[in-house]
Amino acid sequence: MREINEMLKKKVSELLENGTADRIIGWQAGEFCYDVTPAVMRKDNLDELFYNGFCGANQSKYLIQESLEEGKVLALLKPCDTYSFNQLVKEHRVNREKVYALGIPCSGMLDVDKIKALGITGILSIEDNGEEIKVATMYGDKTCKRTEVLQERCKVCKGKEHKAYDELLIPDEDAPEVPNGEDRFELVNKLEAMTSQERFDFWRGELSKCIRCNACRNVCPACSCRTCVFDNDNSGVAAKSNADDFEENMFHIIRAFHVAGRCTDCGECSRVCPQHIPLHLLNRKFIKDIDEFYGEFQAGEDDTAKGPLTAYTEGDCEPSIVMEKGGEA
Amino acid sequence: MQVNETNTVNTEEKEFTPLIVAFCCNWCSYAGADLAGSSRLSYPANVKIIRVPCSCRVNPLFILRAFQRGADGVILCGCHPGDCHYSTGNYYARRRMTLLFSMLDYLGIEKGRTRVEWVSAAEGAKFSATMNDFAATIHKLGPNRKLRDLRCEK
Amino acid sequence: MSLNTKIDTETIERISGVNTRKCMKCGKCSATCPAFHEMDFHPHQFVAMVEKGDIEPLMKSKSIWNCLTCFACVQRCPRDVEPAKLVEAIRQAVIRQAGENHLKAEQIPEMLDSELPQQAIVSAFRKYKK
Amino acid sequence: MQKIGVFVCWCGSNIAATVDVAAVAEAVKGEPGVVFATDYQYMCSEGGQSLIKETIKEQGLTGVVICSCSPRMHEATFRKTVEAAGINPYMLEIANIREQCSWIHKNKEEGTEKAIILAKAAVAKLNLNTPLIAGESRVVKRALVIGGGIAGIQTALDIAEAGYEVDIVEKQPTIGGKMTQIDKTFPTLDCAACILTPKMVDAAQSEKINIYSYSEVEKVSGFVGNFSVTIKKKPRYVNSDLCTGCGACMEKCPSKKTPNEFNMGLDNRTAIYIPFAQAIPKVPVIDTAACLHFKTGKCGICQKTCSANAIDFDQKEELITKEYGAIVVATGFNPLKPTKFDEYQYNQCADVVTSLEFERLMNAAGPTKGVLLRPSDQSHPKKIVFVQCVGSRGQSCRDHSYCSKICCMYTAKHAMLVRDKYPDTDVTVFYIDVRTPGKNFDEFYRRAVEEYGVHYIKGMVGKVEQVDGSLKVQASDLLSNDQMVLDADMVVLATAVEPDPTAKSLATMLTASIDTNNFFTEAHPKLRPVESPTAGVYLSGVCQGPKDIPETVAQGSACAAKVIGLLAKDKLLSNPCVAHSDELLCNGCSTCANVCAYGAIDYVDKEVNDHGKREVRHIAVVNEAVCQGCGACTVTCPSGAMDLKGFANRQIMAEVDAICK
Amino acid sequence: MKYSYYPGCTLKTKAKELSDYAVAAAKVLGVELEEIKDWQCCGGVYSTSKDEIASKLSSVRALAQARDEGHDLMTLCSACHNVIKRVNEDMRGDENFRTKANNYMAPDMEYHGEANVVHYLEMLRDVVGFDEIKKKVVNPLTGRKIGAYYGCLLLRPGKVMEFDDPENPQILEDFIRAIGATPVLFEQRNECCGGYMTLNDKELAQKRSTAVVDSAVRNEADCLITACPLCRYNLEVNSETKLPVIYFTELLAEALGIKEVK
Repeated sequence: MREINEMLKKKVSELLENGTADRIIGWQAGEFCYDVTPAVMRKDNLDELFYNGFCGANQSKYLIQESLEEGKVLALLKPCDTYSFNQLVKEHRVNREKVYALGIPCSGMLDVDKIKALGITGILSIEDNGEEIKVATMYGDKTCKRTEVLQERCKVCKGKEHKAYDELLIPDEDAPEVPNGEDRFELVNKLEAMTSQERFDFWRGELSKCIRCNACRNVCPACSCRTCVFDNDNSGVAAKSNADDFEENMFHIIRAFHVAGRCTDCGECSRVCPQHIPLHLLNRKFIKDIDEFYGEFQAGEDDTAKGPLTAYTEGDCEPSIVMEKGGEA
Repeated sequence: MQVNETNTVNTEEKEFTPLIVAFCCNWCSYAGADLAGSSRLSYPANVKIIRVPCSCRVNPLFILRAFQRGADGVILCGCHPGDCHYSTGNYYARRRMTLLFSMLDYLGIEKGRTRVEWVSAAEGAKFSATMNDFAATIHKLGPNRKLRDLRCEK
Repeated sequence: MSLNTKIDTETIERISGVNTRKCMKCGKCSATCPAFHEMDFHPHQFVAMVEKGDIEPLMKSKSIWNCLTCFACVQRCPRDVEPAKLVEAIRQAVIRQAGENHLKAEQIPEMLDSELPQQAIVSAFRKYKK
Repeated sequence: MQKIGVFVCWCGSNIAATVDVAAVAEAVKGEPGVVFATDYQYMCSEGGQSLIKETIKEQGLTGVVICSCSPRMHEATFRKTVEAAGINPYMLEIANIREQCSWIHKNKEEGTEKAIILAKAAVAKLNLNTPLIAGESRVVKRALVIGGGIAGIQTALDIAEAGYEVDIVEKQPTIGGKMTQIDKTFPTLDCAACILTPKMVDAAQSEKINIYSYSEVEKVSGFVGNFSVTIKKKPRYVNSDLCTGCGACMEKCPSKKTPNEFNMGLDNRTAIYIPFAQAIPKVPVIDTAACLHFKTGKCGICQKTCSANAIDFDQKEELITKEYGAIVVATGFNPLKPTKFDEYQYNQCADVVTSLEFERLMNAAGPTKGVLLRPSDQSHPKKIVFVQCVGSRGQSCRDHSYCSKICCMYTAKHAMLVRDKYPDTDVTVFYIDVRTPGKNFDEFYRRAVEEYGVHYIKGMVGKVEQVDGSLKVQASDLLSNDQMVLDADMVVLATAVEPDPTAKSLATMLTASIDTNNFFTEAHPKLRPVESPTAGVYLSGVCQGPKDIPETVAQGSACAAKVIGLLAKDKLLSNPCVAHSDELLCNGCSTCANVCAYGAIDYVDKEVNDHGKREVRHIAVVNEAVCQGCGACTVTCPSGAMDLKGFANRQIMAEVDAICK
Repeated sequence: MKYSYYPGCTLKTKAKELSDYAVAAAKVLGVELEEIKDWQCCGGVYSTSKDEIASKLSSVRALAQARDEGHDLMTLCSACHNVIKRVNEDMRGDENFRTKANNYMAPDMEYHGEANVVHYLEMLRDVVGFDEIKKKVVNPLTGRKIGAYYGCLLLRPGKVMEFDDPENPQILEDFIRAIGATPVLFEQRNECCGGYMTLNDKELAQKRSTAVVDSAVRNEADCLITACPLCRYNLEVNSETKLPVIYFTELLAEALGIKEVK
């Protein structure tokens, strides 16, 4: 990771120097090494840039605004970020011309809560090369297994290939593998296998925790409307908070529906939810249904393919398939 | 014997009369409903029709809204696939509704509360039969409790 | 069903499941009936008379015993009226009354010949006896 | 705030019998915006319309709700009414309390309650209506007629007469249709060919008419005034420009064993053929299924014979795309083939024929040169039985539920012609009802009975049997309550009229509707009989329902009048209920354009003023002349920027709220 | 392929050969017929009365038995086929009847029309295939002119029986061709033989059967084949015109070369 960090710094300053871009969206260290914030940096403050296992945030959404500004912006895209990037380019939200995309490798992002849960506290710095993670803490050096502390979404990594870039920091084939291989639909399957009442109870339990902070919406690269329907007083459904069970349900159903066929399954919604609602399970249900009903589809795989909800075939299944196929009553 | 059966059904219905919202496309299903009317083919009075130009005009928000406000069932009727007045509208509606219904099921909402039926302008009898059947299904399911705004309770 | 029960159109329509009002009076049932000449009332008359409520004469007719139940009228009726079902319903209405069995067990021996399959006897009992 | 007037129609007793109309008017009085409510016997009558107009003026109404029959019936009427009183025609909503309420409910309490809710929903929607102004689109001054039978020819001739270009697309090698196969026409008994062929010639010679024979419609796009149609010209393998129609190729063709369609398969034709002598165009076609050149590659006699060098074995299918302002469907019919009616022995016995086969047997250009001979042994039939209603008026799967309308008359014609030509022939007609509504029709039928001595027996035929070369017909005689067995030499089945099998796929292409029998549906069963519900698509002849020749011609001309009315316009007002994108909300994501079937959404870079902030944005703009108002884009738009005028999100939700209250 | 086989009363006595040849021929064709346990008489005729329950229960029992054995129910006698197939249709489509029948019988598992009723001829046509039979024929009946007598019960009512075109059936003719003989079409092949009328109005039965045989004779048939013992009786005994009447299974056995073996 250290080498990559060095390579990256070198590459970025080179690109800014030679005028390929005039600024970069990168990560800045916060108070702690795991407390990373995305930031726009220029030549003068470039030394603040760094890249480690806590740089999980999907930065492609910031490009919507950045690509409207003067000059070209340098974007650092991990493989999974390129899906969102493609999707945004496809929807004309990001002006491709104004972005120089540098593909950076990723060996899986870490979940600090999981590290802490292992009893490792007082974290000072981290060395995440290979299978083992070395953590320097106030109480001495500790180690843990990478697989134990990977973010949930990294366990179902889409792979190390960048789907869009102007340049790659290192060739994809030389990049590290993320140890994945879990079935991303495992929990969806589990829910589907429950009875209707059990599912209802599960989701009531989860969604009733929603405080309508809009973190999921704000982080989501697909949820990028200028004005959200829920903020538009003329839409008839605007609301700042959930008044009751129904509104908790509706907000999340509609949010999932609006990103259906466009969601790249980046998992940011669940990552940022302060209430730890597994929101990605709503999106994944749509992804699973789309795959099953209309054929495999990965949003953001490229920047041209028609989304499943803006396409059809004459022989599509009827909605009644839900009666036969959906979860148990 | 028949008389008796009708009576029992009636008394039961008094306890629970389901409210059903039917979105009908203007070209086929709304015309089918008109044909059911001019053929005097009855269906329950608690089925209320909202005219939309095409089944593809129906936003999932409308369906959720109906449940929020107290509907017990929502049915969407459009031209048969291939016969859409706008040639392709119902194909999009079909995908949208399939996914929406699947999501509602995933959230634990009873499957039978939502339905899509394709009813042509010539299918007055089918329209009436569909509404009767749907009303019976909803009657069996009982009142919508899982997807409603309790503030809207009478 | 006692002797005194009045057999009306509704009863016959209920037993048979036939809606006589679907008839368009084309006469194809009677045109196709292989037992036509052995009947005093003909298939199309069954439909018309049941519709009118004129059922007594049908109950007394020999037609109800002579219908072959060959279903030619049912098959060929363009309106799906199924006259044979009316004949059957009226026959049932008759034999269900006390003492109205058309065929009695004691009659059988004299009718037998060595070739007669028992299927014939079973069928005849079903048709003519409670 | 709107000032709304609500008018509740009794529709005589149609509504008032099951809906307490006064109670409905009373109930809506408290609704927001409602300043006036009343009931009236017939809102659509002049009195009713005057009441609306006067009230609008007196009360200063801004919108009107009419509780009446289906908007599909009178929405246009009432739009005109309110417009005449100075209100925008789209400030009108109709609550359908007849078809969707009074006609289906018997209980008055229930009906009234529902009517009140429907009325309140209409009021709730109207409160959110805004005045809409219709856009304009151009009209291509050319019509397409699909089908070149008598209906299509008549329509084409009349349109051409008015000075507009017309193209006829006919799938057969010649125009003329079924009428070419008919011998004589009722009730005048003049020869069909004598009255039809001059019209065919007129069509061919008209400068305004262009005939695409042996061609089919492949694809249709566009909308009223602006259709784009792709026509597939099937290869004839004969160059029409070079062919002189001399017929030498046909004489020499060695493949002579193909059943002749024109004579209903009662004789044979060659592989290269002209269907009949008066065919237009008089250019042969090669039937590749029968042609030895195409089957074995060995023959080429026709090519060698043709002095004009017109035979072209390499001819290819050709696709032509043209623009039209109006499309006329004139696809006509086929007689049912009674293969499922074997109680009449049609499959087994050559002497059981259909009526159209019988026409050919009586026709001078037919297989027997007009001498009536039995197909089985070429003898003169002495006893002929006609059976009516074969495949019509039934409910079983082999029957059609409708009356084919023309069979009674053509059977009377056949019976009369036989008796006239061969007075020693005994003719019996079995009928269920004899239906002769038409000028001089019943007189014609009576003449058959009284003057020509045709036996009419009320009753159906149950079974036909072949006994020693003759036919035994077992039938009912209902009036004498008898079952009779009649000897016959020939049995003629009056088979049902069926819409052409292409009707269904064509209807799909045109987005026009067809009924359960595959007849095209007219826009209004009484008042708009020659228009389809799809604007710019018109119906001529039997494609809409069974008709005889005079009716077909009348409808063909009526259809032409409608087409001329359209083509005479320079511009069309378009439906203003179209999509509209809110430029401040639009993300410019183009998802809406992906689902638009009409290509009505463009993306432009446009300067917008977002609350004082001016910037250029890439946003969706709807072409209102092209948008058809389906609303597919509105649901695909996540931000809700795209909405549909007249059926806006807020309006539909207001209806939902009113209904679910 | 295995079927639950319902022979019916007459096939155990007067019409034993109809069944014996069928079972033997099936074996040659690779089809196993396993007689269902404890079957009872079907009643011979189906009552069209909606309120007749008891007389249909024996059919329901046979059907439920087949369902439990996991096979389709095979019939051979036309009358049994007609009765059982129609009762099955009632069990599928008539809720009132289904409920009452299940209430009467109180079976371990309620019957809802799960079993399929297949006639032996349908099996020959749809499962074995006439082309396949043709290949297995060792003794083609070349030159025999055979009239196929369908009668009423296999064909009508067509919308329930779904056996063949009720006005122009072909299955027996195809069968006759498959065994190498020539089918003879005759108009009365689907008209009634007189049926049980032989016990009520002998004259009518004679009239009907004579009409059928006359029609066959006129069309130059050497013999008639049938699938029904009562048809055979009427056509042989009651017809005034005489013509040999044979069960179709006997001809099948002959063609397959197993007639003597049985």
